[in-house]
Amino acid sequence: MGQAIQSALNPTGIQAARISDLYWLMFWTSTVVYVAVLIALTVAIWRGRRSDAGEPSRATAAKWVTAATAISIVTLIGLLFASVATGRAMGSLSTENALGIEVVGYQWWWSVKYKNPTPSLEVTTANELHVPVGRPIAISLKAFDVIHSFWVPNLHGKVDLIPGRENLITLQVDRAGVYRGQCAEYCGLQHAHMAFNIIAEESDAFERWLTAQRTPAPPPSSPELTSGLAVVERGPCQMCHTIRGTTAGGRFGPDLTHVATRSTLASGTVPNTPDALTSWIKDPQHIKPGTKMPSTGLSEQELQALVAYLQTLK
Amino acid sequence: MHSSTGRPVSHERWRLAALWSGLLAGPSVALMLQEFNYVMSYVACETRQTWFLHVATVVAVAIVGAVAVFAWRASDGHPLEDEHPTHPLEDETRRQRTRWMSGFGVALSLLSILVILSMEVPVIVLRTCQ
Amino acid sequence: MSRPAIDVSELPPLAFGHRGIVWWATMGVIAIEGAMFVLVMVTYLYLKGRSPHWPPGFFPPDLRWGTLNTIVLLASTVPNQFAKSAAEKFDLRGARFWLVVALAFALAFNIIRIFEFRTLNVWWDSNAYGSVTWTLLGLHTTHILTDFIDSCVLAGVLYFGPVKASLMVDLSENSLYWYFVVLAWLPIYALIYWAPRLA
Amino acid sequence: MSAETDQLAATWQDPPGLLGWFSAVDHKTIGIRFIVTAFGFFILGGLEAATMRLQLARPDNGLIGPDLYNQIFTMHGTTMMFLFAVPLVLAFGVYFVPLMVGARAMALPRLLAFGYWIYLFGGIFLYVMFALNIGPDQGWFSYVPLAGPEYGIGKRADVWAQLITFTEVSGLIVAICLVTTIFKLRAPGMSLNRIPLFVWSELVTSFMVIFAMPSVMIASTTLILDRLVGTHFYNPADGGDPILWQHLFWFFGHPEVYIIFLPAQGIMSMLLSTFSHRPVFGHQALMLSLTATAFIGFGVWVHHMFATGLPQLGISFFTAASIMIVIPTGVQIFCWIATLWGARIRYDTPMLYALAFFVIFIIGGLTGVMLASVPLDLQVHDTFFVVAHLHYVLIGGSVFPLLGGFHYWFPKMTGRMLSERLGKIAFALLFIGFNLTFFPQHVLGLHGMPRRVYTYPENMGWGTLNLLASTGAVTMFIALCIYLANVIISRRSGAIAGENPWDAPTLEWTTSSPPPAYNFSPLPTVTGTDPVWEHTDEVPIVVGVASECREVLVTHVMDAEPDHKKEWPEPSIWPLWTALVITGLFIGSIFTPWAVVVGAIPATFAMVGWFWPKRGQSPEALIRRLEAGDHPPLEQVL
Repeated sequence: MGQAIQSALNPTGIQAARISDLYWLMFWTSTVVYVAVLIALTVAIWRGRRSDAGEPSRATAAKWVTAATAISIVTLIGLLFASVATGRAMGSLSTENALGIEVVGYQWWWSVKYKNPTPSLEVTTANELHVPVGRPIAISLKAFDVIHSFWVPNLHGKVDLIPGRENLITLQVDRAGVYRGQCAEYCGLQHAHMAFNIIAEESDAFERWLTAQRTPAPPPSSPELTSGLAVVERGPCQMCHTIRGTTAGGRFGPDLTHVATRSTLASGTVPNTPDALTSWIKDPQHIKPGTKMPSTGLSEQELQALVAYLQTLK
Repeated sequence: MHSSTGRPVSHERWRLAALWSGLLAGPSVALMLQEFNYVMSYVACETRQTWFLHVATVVAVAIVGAVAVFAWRASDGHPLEDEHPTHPLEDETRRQRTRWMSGFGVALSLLSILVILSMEVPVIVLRTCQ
Repeated sequence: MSRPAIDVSELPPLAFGHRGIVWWATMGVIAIEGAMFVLVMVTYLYLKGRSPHWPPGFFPPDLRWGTLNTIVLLASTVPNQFAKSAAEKFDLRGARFWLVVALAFALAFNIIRIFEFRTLNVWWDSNAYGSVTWTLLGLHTTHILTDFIDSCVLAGVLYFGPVKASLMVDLSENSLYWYFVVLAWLPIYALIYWAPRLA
Repeated sequence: MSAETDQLAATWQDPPGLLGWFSAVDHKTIGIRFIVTAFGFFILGGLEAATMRLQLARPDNGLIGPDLYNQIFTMHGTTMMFLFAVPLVLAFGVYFVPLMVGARAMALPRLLAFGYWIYLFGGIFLYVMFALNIGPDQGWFSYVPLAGPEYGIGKRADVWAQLITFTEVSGLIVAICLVTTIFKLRAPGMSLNRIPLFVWSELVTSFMVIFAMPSVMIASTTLILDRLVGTHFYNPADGGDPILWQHLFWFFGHPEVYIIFLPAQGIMSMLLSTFSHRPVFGHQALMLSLTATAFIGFGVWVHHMFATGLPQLGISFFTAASIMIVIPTGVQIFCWIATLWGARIRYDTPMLYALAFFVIFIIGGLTGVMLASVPLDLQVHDTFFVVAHLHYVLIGGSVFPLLGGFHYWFPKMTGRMLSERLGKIAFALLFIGFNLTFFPQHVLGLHGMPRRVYTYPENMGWGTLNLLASTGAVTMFIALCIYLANVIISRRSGAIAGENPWDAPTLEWTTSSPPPAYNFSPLPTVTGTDPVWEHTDEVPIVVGVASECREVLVTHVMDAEPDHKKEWPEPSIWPLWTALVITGLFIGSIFTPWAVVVGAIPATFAMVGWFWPKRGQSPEALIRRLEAGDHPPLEQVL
């Protein structure tokens, strides 16, 4: 299964590890039960081929059925205990000193905000979460439009984002790396293309990243870049997108202040390369049919300037 | 309406009630307890207490246990003689059916008690607000 | 023909209550409709539980018409009971007389219902409280109207024919259904009119 | 005897001609129509599944776009649940319950006919809308707000909501007919404990229908109100709540699974008993299991909502119930194995389907335990693991026994045997294809593939297993084509079946194949659970039921003692008219709420036409007769 960056069977966080342990317990129990029942069935059928095998007496049969039922009851109650105990353990992850993130689901992308008591230190990005390794993370989940579900199988199970409610998921990454998550609740046309990455790094690398994200977009340093910014500010982009440090302050699309640092476009649909960016801006409906991003009808020149400018948003 | 055996009809009514409640009461109580627990889990979180959930379990087990006993005891005794005797085999049919309903009620009640007790597991293991 | 036989030629052609087919059909409908009433009532309580104020931003419904209608509905059980027992005694004259009286009650109820809707003090599209209140009252009204029309048809048959003795069973079970509609109203009344006051 | 059966046939036959065809009320006629229609929708739903599998066969596939894919998976789920599975399990009941309880007819026959027409029209309506590109696209579960007024564009969600109304009305009607038949029309001697297991399963299923389906009726009605007249049930901005929808939907939705599953368990018992030629072991335990499952089935619905963030203590009560519901199913399986223990089994095709049940369904049951666990469910919920689980349960637990049951009862319905050769080929291919399709999906889900995605990127590494699954789907498709061909060929030229080709124990096998319009003559009585195997000659028959008019023997609920003889309704065209009018009302209401008001007028007329007696005497004449004491003695009637 590839590099298993989106797999419940490759846990890299304590929560997913606990679930994975429970899974293997249930898997092996189930396997034993399955094999035992099929063996019993086979023996039952096999005995019929022997001419001397008669019907077992009702009493004998009743004894066996009762025994099998009793074993089932004990096994099931054991599994119930295991399940609830796992739930209790997962709830014990301390949220003190946790990193607070707010994720809002939109059709079909993720807005990510790093909370801070000082509003000016808050950071908004999209479709990509950077998190420190070994520190609990408390993510509050909200939905802008319809129900979505936040799911990074390597780290935890899924929790829904529901309009009018706020949910919480607490997790912790124990191994640095890039993990992939995906919306798990059907949310309309492009439910298939609503992925995101979680980049788990050591805490100093994470702090560096966070500090960098807090800075506004750098001013354009060449005439081409200036005209690129002009396309943003005067064209249709600013109606939906925000680029801090410019006049673009739209709220319906991803924050683009540091878009060039991100690895994918359109919520994990295509890799973030200049070519992909160009064709995405040119005809988003071709790459992600139904996306709320309209075709903008920019001229070839404007498009080039715009892409060049966006490339500088590091 | 009196039966020809002289057994009062009210006794027969009780027996019927016992048999039918055996068929219906156990699982119904289990389901009601579940809804009660579900609603009260919010209260449990607010007040950080779970004693009422335990009490509900005990009450539910007591009710279903009583029903089981009730159904069990309804199996003995002889059925009424038929008011419109048309079928030669009816007496035996009734006796078998009464025993069957009684056994059915007892078994279903026991299973219901198991379900009720299983719902106690989360109350014991989990903390009130998770 | 040496096999033993059970001779059923002397059995009657109809039976009232749980011995009859119509009773079971009626009970089936009652179970379904009862489940629906319960579910809408649960929906009401659910939405109430999620709202910090109840009713949220509106005056509770006026008590006057709703309470009057409750009395009318309870009183209507009397002619229905007379109609039912007349039917079960094969007293066709009495049955149709009492059915018409019961119809008069139902008609009065439906007219008062219009005033009830007008004094709910909320519209269905105002908020979720309004939606569920209207739905609850609307669902009950649908049942009252349906049974009203049903009883009208029955009365029509009783007066103009053709009729059969088995019609008496239908008449008897029609009253049963009416009792259900009356009984169902009581918790609905409590919810619509008193839940907003006690909250 | 012959004169009497001629007379009976004349009395009970559906009327001839086209009008007669539309007026039919014979439960066997209606049952066949239900079965054929349901299999028709099964083919459509299967084609939709095949299309999805083709799209998913390789990553980044462009065969069909997201809009069509979303419509197709919604249509697939909706069709299989509402137009195939539930109607089919009830349809077997419609055809066989009256025969298995030894009744002359089904209770409330006109209502039954109406139920069929409403079902047919609802299904046609859905597919016409789909053809017009207004097919629902919000999933068979129709979560709000995606299906709500703001995000569910056009009429698509309304089409879904109204289809629900159609099918629920139909399902509820059939349930009432079945309950009444089972309680009141059993042959003398068939006390509750002697009810055949299939009949018992239909009884508890009907009760589940009666208490579960109102929930989805309320849900779909409030959804349509939100969309059409601006109510706010599901709008969080005005006091509504999207979770309310999920509660209402799943309070129906999970019992629905058992509605589909339980009758198949009834069929399993029949098949295992017949082909091992033994009374099933633990008749009472099996009845108990069916009943317990039906009850506990109402206490598990929240396990579809574990990921919604509800408090863990509250949802864990549903974990407990979802795990405990395994016990009765386990008891069933143990009893069946005890039935087979050392028996001389005949491996005819129906029995192969029954044996396949064990191999497939138990996997689904065990993954069901995993899904009942809150933490584990958070991982696998809404992934292909669940897709695999539910197909193992529904196809293994229900479709296999149903296909086996169809094989088993085909001779009874048509008088001809299905070909064993074709039957076994179809079975083998279906068994292989099924496992090939769905087993890999467990792995896909665990490796992160969510459900309801129209495509997936290549670098996820899901391609191989998806291709395998798609290959399996093609195999299943071929298998079902062979099955269908077998039905078509054998219908014309299969071997003549005779009354009881399998030497089966229950009453439906004591009458001719296909059964006459009047089902039995003479009417039977029973003394045990397996009447055919229990010295039939000494068991009495029933005499004294009229043959010149539609007279049916009504018996008591518990012990089935004869109680009275009721005159049965004649065939009538009015159910059809009423269904047409109601169909107009339902469809119109998608476009304007006034359709309900306007439609109510012809609907009233149609129902008056239906219920107004066609024969009888003038009221005055009857009063004179009654006053003269010409009615049954009161003590007999009351």
